[in-house]
Amino acid sequence: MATLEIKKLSRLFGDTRAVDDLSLTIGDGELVCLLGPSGSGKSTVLRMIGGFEEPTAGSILIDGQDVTRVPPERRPTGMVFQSHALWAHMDVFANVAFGLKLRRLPKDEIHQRVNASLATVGLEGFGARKTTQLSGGQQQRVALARSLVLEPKILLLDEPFASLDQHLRERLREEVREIQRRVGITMVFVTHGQDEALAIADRIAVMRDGRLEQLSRPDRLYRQPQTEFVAGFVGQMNLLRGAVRSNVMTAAGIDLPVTLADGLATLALRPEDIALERRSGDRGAEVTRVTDFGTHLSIEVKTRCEHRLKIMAQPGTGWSTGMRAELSAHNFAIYRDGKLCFMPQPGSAQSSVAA
Amino acid sequence: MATLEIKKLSRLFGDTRAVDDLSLTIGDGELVCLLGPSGSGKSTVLRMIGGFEEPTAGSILIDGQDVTRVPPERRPTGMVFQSHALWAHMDVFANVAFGLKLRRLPKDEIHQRVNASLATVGLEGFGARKTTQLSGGQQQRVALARSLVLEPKILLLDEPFASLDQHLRERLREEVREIQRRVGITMVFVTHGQDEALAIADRIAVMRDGRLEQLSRPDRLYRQPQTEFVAGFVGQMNLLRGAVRSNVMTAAGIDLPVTLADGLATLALRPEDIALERRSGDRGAEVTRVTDFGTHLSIEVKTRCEHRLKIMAQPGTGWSTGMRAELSAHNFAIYRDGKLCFMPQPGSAQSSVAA
Amino acid sequence: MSRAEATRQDAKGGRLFGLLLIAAPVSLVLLLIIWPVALSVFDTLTVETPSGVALSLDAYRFFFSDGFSLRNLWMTIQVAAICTVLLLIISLTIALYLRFSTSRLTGYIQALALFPLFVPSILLAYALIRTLGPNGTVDILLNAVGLPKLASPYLTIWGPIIGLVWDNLPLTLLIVLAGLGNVSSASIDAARDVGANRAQVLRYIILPRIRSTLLVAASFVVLGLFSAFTLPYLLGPAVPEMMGPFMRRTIIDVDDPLQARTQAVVSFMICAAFAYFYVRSIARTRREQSS
Amino acid sequence: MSVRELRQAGLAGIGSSRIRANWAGIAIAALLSLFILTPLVNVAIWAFTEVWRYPAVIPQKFGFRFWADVLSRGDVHLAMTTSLSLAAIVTALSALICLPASYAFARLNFPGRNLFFMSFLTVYAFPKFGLYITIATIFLGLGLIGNFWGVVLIQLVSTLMFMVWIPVSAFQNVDRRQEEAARDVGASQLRVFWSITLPQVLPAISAAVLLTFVNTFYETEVAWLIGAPEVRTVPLLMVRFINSELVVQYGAVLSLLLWVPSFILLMLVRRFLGAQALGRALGA
Amino acid sequence: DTKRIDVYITGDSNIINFWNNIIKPAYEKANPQYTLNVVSARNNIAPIVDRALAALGSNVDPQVDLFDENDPNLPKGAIEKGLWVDFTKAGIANYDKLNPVTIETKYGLPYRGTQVVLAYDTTKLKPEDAPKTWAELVAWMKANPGQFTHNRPDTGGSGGNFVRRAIHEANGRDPSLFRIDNYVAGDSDKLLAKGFELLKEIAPYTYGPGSYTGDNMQSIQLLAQGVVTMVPVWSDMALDAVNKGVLPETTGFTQLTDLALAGGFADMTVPTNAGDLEATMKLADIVLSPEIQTKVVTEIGAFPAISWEYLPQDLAAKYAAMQPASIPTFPGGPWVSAISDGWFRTVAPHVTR
Ligand SMILES: Nc1ncnc2c1ncn2[C@@H]1O[C@H](COP(=O)(O)OP(=O)(O)OP(=O)(O)O)[C@@H](O)[C@H]1O
Ligand SMILES: Nc1ncnc2c1ncn2[C@@H]1O[C@H](COP(=O)(O)OP(=O)(O)OP(=O)(O)O)[C@@H](O)[C@H]1O
Ligand SMILES: [Mg+2]
Ligand SMILES: [Mg+2]
Repeated sequence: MATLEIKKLSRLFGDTRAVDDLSLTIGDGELVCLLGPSGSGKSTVLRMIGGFEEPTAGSILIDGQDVTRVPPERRPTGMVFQSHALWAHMDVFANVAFGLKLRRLPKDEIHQRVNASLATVGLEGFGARKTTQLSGGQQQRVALARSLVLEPKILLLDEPFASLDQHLRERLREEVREIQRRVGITMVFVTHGQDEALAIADRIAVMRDGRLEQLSRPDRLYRQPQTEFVAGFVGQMNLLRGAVRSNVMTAAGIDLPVTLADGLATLALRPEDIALERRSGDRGAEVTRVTDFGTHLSIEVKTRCEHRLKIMAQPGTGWSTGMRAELSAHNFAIYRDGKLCFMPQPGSAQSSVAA
Repeated sequence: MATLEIKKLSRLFGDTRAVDDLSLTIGDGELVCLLGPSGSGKSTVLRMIGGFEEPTAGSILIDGQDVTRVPPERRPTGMVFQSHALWAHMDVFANVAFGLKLRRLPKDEIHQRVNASLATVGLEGFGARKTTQLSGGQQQRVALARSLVLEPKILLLDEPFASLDQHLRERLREEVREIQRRVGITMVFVTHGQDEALAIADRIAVMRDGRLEQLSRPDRLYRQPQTEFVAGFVGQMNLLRGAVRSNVMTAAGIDLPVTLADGLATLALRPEDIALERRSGDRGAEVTRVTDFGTHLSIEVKTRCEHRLKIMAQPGTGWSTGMRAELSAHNFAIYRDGKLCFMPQPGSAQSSVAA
Repeated sequence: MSRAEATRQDAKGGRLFGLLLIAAPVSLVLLLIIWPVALSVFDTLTVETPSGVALSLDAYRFFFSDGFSLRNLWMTIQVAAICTVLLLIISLTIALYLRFSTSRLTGYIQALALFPLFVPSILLAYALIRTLGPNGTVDILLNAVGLPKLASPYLTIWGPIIGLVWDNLPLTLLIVLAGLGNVSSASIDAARDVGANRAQVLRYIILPRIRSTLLVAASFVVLGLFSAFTLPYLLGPAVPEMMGPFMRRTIIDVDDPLQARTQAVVSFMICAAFAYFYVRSIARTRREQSS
Repeated sequence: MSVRELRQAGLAGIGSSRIRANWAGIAIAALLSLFILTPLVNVAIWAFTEVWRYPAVIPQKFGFRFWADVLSRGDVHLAMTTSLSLAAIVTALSALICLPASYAFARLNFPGRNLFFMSFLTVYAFPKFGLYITIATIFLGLGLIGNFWGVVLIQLVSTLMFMVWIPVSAFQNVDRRQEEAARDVGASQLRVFWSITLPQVLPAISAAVLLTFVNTFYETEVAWLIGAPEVRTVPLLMVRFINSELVVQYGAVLSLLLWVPSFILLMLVRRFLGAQALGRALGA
Repeated sequence: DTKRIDVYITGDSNIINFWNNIIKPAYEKANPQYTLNVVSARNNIAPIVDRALAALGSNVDPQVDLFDENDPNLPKGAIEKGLWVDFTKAGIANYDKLNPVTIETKYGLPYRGTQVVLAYDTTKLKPEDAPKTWAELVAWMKANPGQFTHNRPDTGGSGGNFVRRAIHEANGRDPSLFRIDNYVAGDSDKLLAKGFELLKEIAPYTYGPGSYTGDNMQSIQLLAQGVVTMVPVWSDMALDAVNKGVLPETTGFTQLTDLALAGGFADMTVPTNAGDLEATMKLADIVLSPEIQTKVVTEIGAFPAISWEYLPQDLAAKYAAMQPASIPTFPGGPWVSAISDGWFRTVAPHVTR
């Protein structure tokens, strides 16, 4: 358990700014997710924290101590790799015990700690197995145990579940969260799956092109994305280009009262924040597709002006392709130059929408 | 476009029954998803339809013609592979044109059809690119174009998007659906992602251990899973062991009126079918975790008798860890010996639940 | 020392360390291969005149105007070409089978094809003389079943060809096998799916995909053949002879080290061309694999 | 479906392609056996033959006479020890200098890396005879002619290519993440190499070592040009048996004696060779 | 600790065995402080000689003490540079016992003589029909195409001496035309060319045709396997082969009577920079001793280099019959390369297969 402080960290690969002037402070026992599209520099940040990559500029402090130039083997960090990176020539026990052996602990203690660690990840009795005899999920858990057994101050995980299937991923994600709560360890978790980040993180750092876009609690990230990029990247979002004129935002034939200077802007509407009301004849927007996901319906509509919007509705509401509907939004946000510039007070603005 | 009929198909690998007595009929222009956990035999079925694997028993009919022993190159099927399997020594155009060249079509026609096919998948003008210069999503689309250009009667897709990231997967999935609607082709689509299946399929065939568990429309599959396995596999589900006594099903401290013989049974409750009501003091179940997914909250509760349940709630309902709640279910199903044996009439049963 | 400086020092240290690690084998090559080769080349390009050493192409002029030498060179090229083609065909056939068959025979076939790796060529020459030589075992068997005798390949150009194919089979096979390993089953399935039969799959998918592998294998074989000595010497005809025995006879019997070196350099030049192909193909495969 | 039906369907399935595939296998196995094994079997028969004259299908006289002769010959014993120690020393030295080098080629960046790497090809590309003639003159001045260590030196050079190239490709195949994971749990660079990297490249290195050993053991020309008179190896003995020994069977017996270790080696390394260590190293 | 004397043997295994089994014990018994190291230098003597030459003048030990059969005229200039020991001045006690006809050069010490004879299969060719002259031989070859072969002139010597016999034949069967010191490039080559013409004439009737074997042994093997009917062989080797059962009992031997096939005496040579010259001279002396020379006759079926008068009476009587009045010899030196190279360039490629 420890605090991690990253100060103005940069990393260049040739001309590529993989990480660009990134600052970040992570509290004791906190789990922070690095979320971002492929190539946004998440792995590079993590590898610099772990000591596998040297920063071009900036510094990294763990519990206030500068570790920027400390080699990985002497950092109080543990890392779980995407490809799990188990040592195929050792069995499960030896994999987990290796770090302890290097520390010359007595045999008994090694035994006991390895077994405890395997138990933590739910792999009691798997010690003698070869790593090749394990399923993908089990291998990931061994990798986790291997890091946990050394009781690192900070655990770094680089897309540890990316190669696993949905069910397994969900289960392991919850297990990691559970372990983190129990052991109270500080964790940095890299992912490009937004669901994963939302499900697991205390705070989420959204990265883009090596820079930090937003660092917030998951619910705030979802409900108050500070940039257009975050809005589009986290969760589903209808982004509609339009313009503000005399405090009315018009986009895709939708008019919304705002308090903003005139000019171009982008309207962001979450699918679940749009309500549909059925219309007869050919008035309103046309429903072009309805997908039943069980827990909800995903409805795609085409407005008069040929904009397509995604809308979420309760299952069993009977929508089907070809129907006509009127849209109303009860929550929205406006972005200008990529930055959030207007958001109605909760419960205040509710605007009917012509389609 | 064609109909596909699979009759009592089996395939053994040594002692493994990869596919076991599977029968299935797919109508003209239909899109059927094969859904199932890893190793359930989905790929094997698909490969047998494509002719890459020989059935141990059973037969495959396309448009009424037995093709069981016809080699792949003479079957009217096209296949899109998970690893896209593009030929790296050919450019995009040559990849798509290869099948037509083998058929010795005139140059002009090849040119025109390849370009049309590339246009269909949104890759006009990419013909001269090397396949290595394409992104993962573009490669998959080339693979799709390569199959589509031959106008196969049946298009087979084996987890075509498994290696792509979430955003891309969703987009391509919709594109495939679009193309399928437009071209009207019959498709068999293998996936182990339930969301994917629900989003794309006309009907879903759930497989388990080589056998067919259920073949239904997506909404029916979700709301009326015929087996306990399907119930647990498709969507989230709370499965609670319990027993029926004098027409009352008791599981995890929940009592529900049923019409069933006495005996052991399993209660299945969807998270979104459970309602929570706040209780003060230490009555009711305890909320052990709340995860905000933006569109909904996922709440985990622990009942008095230590059962854990997942419950879905609207965001902004203010639930947090440590609160107490009473549960009520308005939809449920009971399974016995893995089979569905009781389900209340819609809107009829609504039972308060003690926790 | 500032941190940045320390880092730079590290990098430099790493480079030095790398050079240090490769120093021993590389200097061996430089001293015992490159240097003598350079000496040989220098020798063949110069004559000693009273006024010192002068540049002269006489040695080469002689070699390239001497029908006898050229005939030997031509024979070597012929043998190399035939061997290479045979080896590629045989290894490709075996490799294709090993790659795509699940039969239990694969283990046996592989072991068999690799065995020559462990048979020295001198032993092989001996065995082939006993077997294929005149009135050897094959003749005995043919005679026993009343068939006419074999025209013995022994002491003809086919003697060394059979021996060299036998000897080079394992390495060629291993290279081709490794290349075939890079052809995914899916890409073959995909080709059959769009209507290619087995022959077409081979022609349009497999062969283009392993083209550089085949080049690597061919270059490697050719390099070996030009210095082959034991097999051509023991199994081949007196005339024409392959470059290996020719060089040996030139130095030992004809006592003309200059011509022997000239022959070596000429062979080396041809090998160098193939070495160039080889290096280029390797670079290509590496590129293809990394992309 | 009943078992009988199933079996019928299965047989029908086997009917076409599987049988065809196996015919190919049987044909390949048969032809290859003929090609590879005939000469070897033939030699084996000769080794137990005292008289075998054309056109008898079966040797006129079998016997072990020549075995006793060969086994009691002092030069055979001496040659065996010389060859074995030569091969062992060369292989050990080669491993000693080449393995660090191949690690450097695979993992470190330094100027001239590719050029140096490819320079090992020259070992293979220049005709041996031309080379050894020149080397012999150089060696003479160094007193390395007729010297065991002179032969060791030259043999060492001939082994460099395999000994560097094969491990390099093996090192390159070791997942860097695995090494990083080891450093992460606290292993120093040296320890990582010893505990993580080395064990994983061991199969490839074994293949390289065995190949080197075998090639050195069977080498003929160097041993003669550089090594005579001190260094008399088994292959040199073979050359003599074949070229100038009246009794054919000596060669046959010695061949059989040599095949025993060959066969054991083959069985040992087959697994490693199957791992494609070699083909990939040579650039396929 | 004993010192080592390195002896390089050019001959076949019978010679090697002779050195190992007869000379070595005798020498080591007489000189216990030395061991004799017998090395087979089969067809590969030149690099070793070069090595000794290169070491000349330096104090490097060339690791060579004696060549059992070597032409001191090769390589060119070796004598002038003082590579070889002059035996007339070496003070070898038994030197005077040498039969003068055997001495060709003072830098060579002859110690055994042998000749090439024609070995044939008596089941195919009756002894009474065996050719006795070159003309008869050629006629027989033409009547029996493919039944004759010889080995390449660069190896072994039996084939080389057959080639030399053809050269004699083409030049009036006068061996005196060819002397060690009268090779003149161009003129002499014309003499040789005449012989090559004869060989070209018979080439189409040799086994193969034109498949010349690689060595003495391979010729014997072809004869033993019944592939051919007649081959030229070294008399000593062939006798040994019959004794060992390699050649069947039905093997017959014949010699041309108009002029025998060339043979000759093996000349030992000693480099002046040999490690221990004195001990080497002792070795040479022992080889020329009557005891060893007797063994030369009895063990390897060769002719002694010392005069018969120093050998046991009965032996002389018994073997005199086999020994022709004279063995025609052919000089070494530049002739060797000229013949070999000429043959390879003109005769061997002549046959189209
Ligand atoms: N060793 C390297 N050499 C050169 N460029 C590199 C290196 N490592 C990363 N990069 C570049 O730095 C940028 C950031 O890479 P990084 O791996 O950190 O991204 P990421 O966010 O982890 O992406 P992904 O989700 O695909 O893993 C990319 O443009 C990448 O190409
Ligand atoms: N070529 C084969 N040899 C032996 N067993 C096989 C082979 N192919 C498949 N199997 C086995 O058959 C079963 C079904 O495999 P299949 O590939 O059809 O599963 P799947 O449903 O596609 O799984 P996944 O989702 O992992 O792709 C598995 O148990 C698998 O191990
Ligand atoms: Mg990454
Ligand atoms: Mg599959």
